[in-house]
Amino acid sequence: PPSLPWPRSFLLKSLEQVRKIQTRNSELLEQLCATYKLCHPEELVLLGHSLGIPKAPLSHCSSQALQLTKCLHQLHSGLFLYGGLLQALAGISPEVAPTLDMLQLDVANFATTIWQQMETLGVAPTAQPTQSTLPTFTSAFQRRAGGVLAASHLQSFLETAHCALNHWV
Amino acid sequence: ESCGHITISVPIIRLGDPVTASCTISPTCSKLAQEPQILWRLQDGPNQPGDSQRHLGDGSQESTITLPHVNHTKAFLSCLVPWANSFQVLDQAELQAGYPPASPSNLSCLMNLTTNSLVCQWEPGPETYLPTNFTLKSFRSRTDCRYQEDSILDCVPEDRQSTCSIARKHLLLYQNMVLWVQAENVLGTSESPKLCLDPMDVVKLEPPVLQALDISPGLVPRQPGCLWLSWKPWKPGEFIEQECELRYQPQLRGTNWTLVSHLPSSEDQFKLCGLHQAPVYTLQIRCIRSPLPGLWSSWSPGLQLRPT
Amino acid sequence: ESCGHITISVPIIRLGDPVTASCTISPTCSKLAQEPQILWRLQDGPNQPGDSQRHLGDGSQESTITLPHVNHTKAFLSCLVPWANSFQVLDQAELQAGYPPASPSNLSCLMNLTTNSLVCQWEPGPETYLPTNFTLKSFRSRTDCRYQEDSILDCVPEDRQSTCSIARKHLLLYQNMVLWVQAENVLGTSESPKLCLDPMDVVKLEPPVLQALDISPGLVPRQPGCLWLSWKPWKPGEFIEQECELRYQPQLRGTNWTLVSHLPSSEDQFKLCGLHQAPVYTLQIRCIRSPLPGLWSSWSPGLQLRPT
Repeated sequence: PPSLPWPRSFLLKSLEQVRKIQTRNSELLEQLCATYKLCHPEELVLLGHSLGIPKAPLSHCSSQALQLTKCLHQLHSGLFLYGGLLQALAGISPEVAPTLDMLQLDVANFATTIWQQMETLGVAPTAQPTQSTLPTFTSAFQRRAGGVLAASHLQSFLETAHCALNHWV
Repeated sequence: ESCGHITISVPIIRLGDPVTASCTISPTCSKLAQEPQILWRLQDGPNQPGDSQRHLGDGSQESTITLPHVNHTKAFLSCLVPWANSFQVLDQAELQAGYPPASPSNLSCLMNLTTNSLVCQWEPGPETYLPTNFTLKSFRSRTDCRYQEDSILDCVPEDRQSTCSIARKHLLLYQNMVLWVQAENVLGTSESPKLCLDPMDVVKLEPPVLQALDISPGLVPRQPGCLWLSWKPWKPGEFIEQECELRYQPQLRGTNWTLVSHLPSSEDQFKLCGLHQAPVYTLQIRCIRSPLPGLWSSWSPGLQLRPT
Repeated sequence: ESCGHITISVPIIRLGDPVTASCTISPTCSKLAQEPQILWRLQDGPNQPGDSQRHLGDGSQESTITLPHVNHTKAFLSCLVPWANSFQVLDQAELQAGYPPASPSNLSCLMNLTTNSLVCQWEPGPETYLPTNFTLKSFRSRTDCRYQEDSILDCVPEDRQSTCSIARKHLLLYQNMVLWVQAENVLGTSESPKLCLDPMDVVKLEPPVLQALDISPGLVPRQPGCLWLSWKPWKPGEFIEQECELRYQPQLRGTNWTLVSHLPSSEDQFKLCGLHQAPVYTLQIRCIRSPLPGLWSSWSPGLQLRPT
C-alpha cells in the first residue's frame, strides 16, 4: 500500500475514535427519534436553513484529492464546529443529556488527537480556532430538531473521515 | 425567524379530553409555495390535514385541528407542509395527558425506636401518568388534634416512594400531632384523611427473645410435662412498660395455639406445665405497651422445645 | 479559672516514642492544700507522681512527667491531686500515637466503558492508627508523561476505600496522563510511584457471548467431530478493534485446553473440527484490543457442547 502519511498508531487511534463517536452519535439519533418522533432529518431541511445549522467540509480528505495538512485542518475544524453545535444543544432534555455529554467529550478528545498530530508534524495553526456564531434555539422543538440535524451532519462527516483514514491503514 | 408555529389550547389535559391546536405559517417563509396545505402528524402517525385552514390578515396561513380524545399520556404533535417531494416539519408541540391525583389512602405511621424516626406510609392511589408530588404534612396539636400549633417541616419522600420518615428532632413525643398526605400535579391537588396520634402510642415494638432454661434436676424436682423459659424485653424498648402473651402448640397437625396472657415483659424463670410429653412444642411470645396505648409487637421466632 | 492545666510536648506522636507533659496548679486554686503532690494517671492506670515537681515564681506548682514509650494509639493522661480521702482530676489531655503513612503501592487503573470512568485501586500500606487521607492525584501529559500539563481534580475516595473513580469529563481519552496516590496524616505524607497511561489502553473489556449455531443438516453436510459457533463483541466495546482466542477442552479428567488464536471479535459462523465425538466439550473465548495496546478480557462463561 502507499507509504503511510501519518504514524500507524495515530491512524488506528483516530479510526477507533471515529467509530466510538459514530456509535454514540447514532445512539443520540435513535433517542431523538424514539423520544420526540423526529426520525427523518430530511424533513427538517427547511428548519435547518432558517436556524443556520452548518455542515463542515472534508474536501481535502477524499482519497482522490488527499492533501494531508489541509485534511488534518479540515478534520480539526469540523470537529471543533460540531463540538460547538453539540454544546449549543445543552439542556435539550434529561433523557438525551447523558448521551449528548459523552458525545461532546468524545468529539473534543478526538479534536485534541488531531491537534496534537498537527503539532507533531509542525503544521498546527498558531492559535486554536475560535467558534463561529452558533445557531440560537428559541424553542424546545428547535433545539431537538437542531440536535437531529447536527447529529446527522456529524454522521456523514464521520463517514467521510472514516473512509479517508481507513484508506491508509 | 422560523416558518411555522403551533399554539395549543392547553398543553396538559385530562386523558380522553379533546384538545385544539393551530399552526400558523408566516408569510416571510420564502422557501414555501404561496399557500401550502398545512398538515398535522400525531407521534409517528399519518400526515392529516387540519379541520380548517384560513388566511390571516397579515398574509400568514393558519390551520386548526381538534383531537377529540387524547389517549396518549405523552405525544408529539407536528405541523408539516409539502416540500419538494417530501414534507417539512415546521414546528412540534408536546402534548401530555393524565389524571388529577386521587386522595392518598391508608395512611399509617410507626415510631421506629432504632432510627428514632416516625415512619409513615400510604396508598398513592391510581396512576396519574403525570409528574405528581406527594408530601407528608404534619403539625403539633397538644390537645386532641382540633387546634393546629406549630407546623412541622414537610416530609418529602424519596422518588416514587409512598413512605416518609420524620426525624426525631421534628417530633414532640408524648404529645399529639396531626399528619396527612398531600398529592399534587398540574391537574389538581388532593389530601388524605388526617391522622391524629402521639408517636409514642405507635411504637413498633420488637418481641423479647424467648429462651429455654436448663434447670439442673438437682435444683428443682423434674415435673413431667413442664418447660422452663426466660425472656428479656427488646433493648431499645426496655424503658416502655409492656405486657406480653405467650402461645404454644405441639407440632402435630391440626392442633391450635394455647394462649397465656398478661405476662410481664421480663421473666427470669417461667414454668409452663400441663404439656404432653411426647411431641416437640413451638412457643412464641409477643408484647404490647401497657397500660399506656400501643401496638402489639410481632410474634417472636418459634422456639422448639420438648417438655421434661 | 480552672485549678490545673496540662500542656503536652506533642499531642500526636509516633507509636513507641516518648512524650513529656507538665501539669500546672494555679495558686488561686483555693480549695487545695498549700503544696499538693501532683499525680498523673494514664488511661485507668495507677496514680503515679511526676518525674519532678517544682514551685514556679507566681506561686503555682508544676509537675513534669515523661512517658518513655507511648504504646496506646489513643489514651487519656489525667493530672490529679489528693483531696479529702480521695483524688480530684484537675485536667485531662488526649494522647494519640501512630505511624506516618507508608507509600501506597500496587496502583492500577481500569477504564470502565459502562460507567465511562477510570477506576484506580491501590494498597494503602500498613495501619497507621491515625486519621489518614488518601488522594488520587493526576495530570494530563500529552507526550510521554515527562511534562505536566493541566492537572486533573483530586479524586477523594469514599471513606476508608482504597479505590477512586475519575469521571469521564475529567479524562482526555487517547492522551497520556500521570496518576499517583498521596497518603497524608499528622505525622507525615507519602506518595505512591507514578503511573503513566492512556485510559483507552487500560479498557476493561468484557468477553463476547459465545453461542452454538444449530446448522440444519440440509444446509451443510454433517461432518463428524465438528461444532458450529458464533459470537458477537461486547456492545460497549464494539467500536474497539479486537483480536480473540478460543479455548476448548473435553470434560474428561486431566485433559488440557486447546487454544485457537488470532480470531476476529465477531463471527457469524465458525466451524471447529477435529473433535472427538463422545464427550461434551467446554468452550470459552476472550478478546484483547488489537493492534492498539489493551488488556485481555476475562474468559467467557463456559459453553458446554457435544460435537456432531
